[in-house]
Amino acid sequence: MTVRVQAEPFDAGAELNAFAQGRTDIGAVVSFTGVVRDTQGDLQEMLIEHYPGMTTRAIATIADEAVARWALADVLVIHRYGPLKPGEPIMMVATASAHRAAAFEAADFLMDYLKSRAPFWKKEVTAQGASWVDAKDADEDALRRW
Amino acid sequence: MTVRVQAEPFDAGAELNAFAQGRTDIGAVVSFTGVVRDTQGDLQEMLIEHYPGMTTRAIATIADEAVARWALADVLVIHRYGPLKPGEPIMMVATASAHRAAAFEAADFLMDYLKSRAPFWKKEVTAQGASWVDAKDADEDALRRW
Amino acid sequence: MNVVYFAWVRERIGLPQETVETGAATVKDLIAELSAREERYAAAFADISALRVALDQELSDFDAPLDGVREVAFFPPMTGG
Amino acid sequence: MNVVYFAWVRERIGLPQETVETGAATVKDLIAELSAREERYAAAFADISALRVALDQELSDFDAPLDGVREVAFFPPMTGG
Repeated sequence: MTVRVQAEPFDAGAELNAFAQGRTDIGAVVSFTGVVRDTQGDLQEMLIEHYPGMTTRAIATIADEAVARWALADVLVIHRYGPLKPGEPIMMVATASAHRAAAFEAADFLMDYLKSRAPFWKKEVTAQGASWVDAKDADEDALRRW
Repeated sequence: MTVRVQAEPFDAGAELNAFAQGRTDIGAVVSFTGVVRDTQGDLQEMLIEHYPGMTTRAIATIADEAVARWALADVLVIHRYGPLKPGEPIMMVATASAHRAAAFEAADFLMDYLKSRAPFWKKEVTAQGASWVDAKDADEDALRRW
Repeated sequence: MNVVYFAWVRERIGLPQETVETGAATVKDLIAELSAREERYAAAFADISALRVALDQELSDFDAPLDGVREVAFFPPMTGG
Repeated sequence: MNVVYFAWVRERIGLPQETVETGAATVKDLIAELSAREERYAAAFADISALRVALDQELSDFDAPLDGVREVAFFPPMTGG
């Protein structure tokens, strides 16, 4: 299991290729990449704040839970903080398993929990000013699927 | 939408990075990579046969269905045929959407349908001989989820 | 009519494709006609629940009419992905 | 006790962290104590349903005891991913 919380950009393709490489016991790799989305066409920057003392441990706890629930060969989580531009990757998750259902479900689960249980906060900066992104009820509801 | 059926290897990481690049209207990219799995530790080769006249069209029909059902910014499907070694990527699917639920569900849907409705057949070659991989009831059952 | 075979159906029949002159009205009629021809066809078509058929590159079923069809394909359930 | 604030809680209170001398028994007691202190705290803690709390870097709840806790963090619901 690999968990990285970093200000630096990452190369999602290179991470995907390095993930679970050389393993012949896996049949399925699922990746999720979260990208800075410019909903209104006016986003200058996305600022991501986090809680340094808690972040890595909170993510590792979520990843441990995924490993306990699904037969995973490996798990990768990378999450950035700091200022990001529209179109840049914010974070990625990857799961590897013998079978596709486990890889899909575990990646979906990780995303739902990272979204609402890992201490990150997004702030959108536009010409009109800066505003914190509100958590969505749908994100909290999504946790009940698991 | 991109659909490619090819004998040549592909670089899953490079494909992921090229996919939906420069788009600022997407927030979520999901990829699935299918890998040749050596279940018993004795696999020499996986041979993938396909029906050339039908394959690309069958995949495009499945991808069209995904685009009709989910709000997708883009879809990628690559599937190889011919001889493959353990650990090599067989195929990949990628979906891009504004939101993560659509990207996850569409990729999951594409995989279920490609598995059972695109004309590919796998044959495993071991020291003991060669045998066709049987379709699983679970794969047919998976289609009823959608 | 062009008839094509894939995977173990191809191996059992011993050829990837052939041109068949037939008046068969449906896929089932064509199967009966081929099965009567030689043992290897009868063996390949013994259990049609283990087979799939495509007509002109579209998945179809065994009761489908062959009128106007140019290519019939027989194969086992797909195992791609 | 170290008290840390994130996102708009940090902005409303006007500082990222501070050391607080307190005898508060629970998180709620600490909130009441801080809110009584200055208007900016009262504003940040006005609606605790819009807040989350972590004790020593673990998500907790507002009724949790503070006995032995070294760091309390207040922040809005997370929006990562």
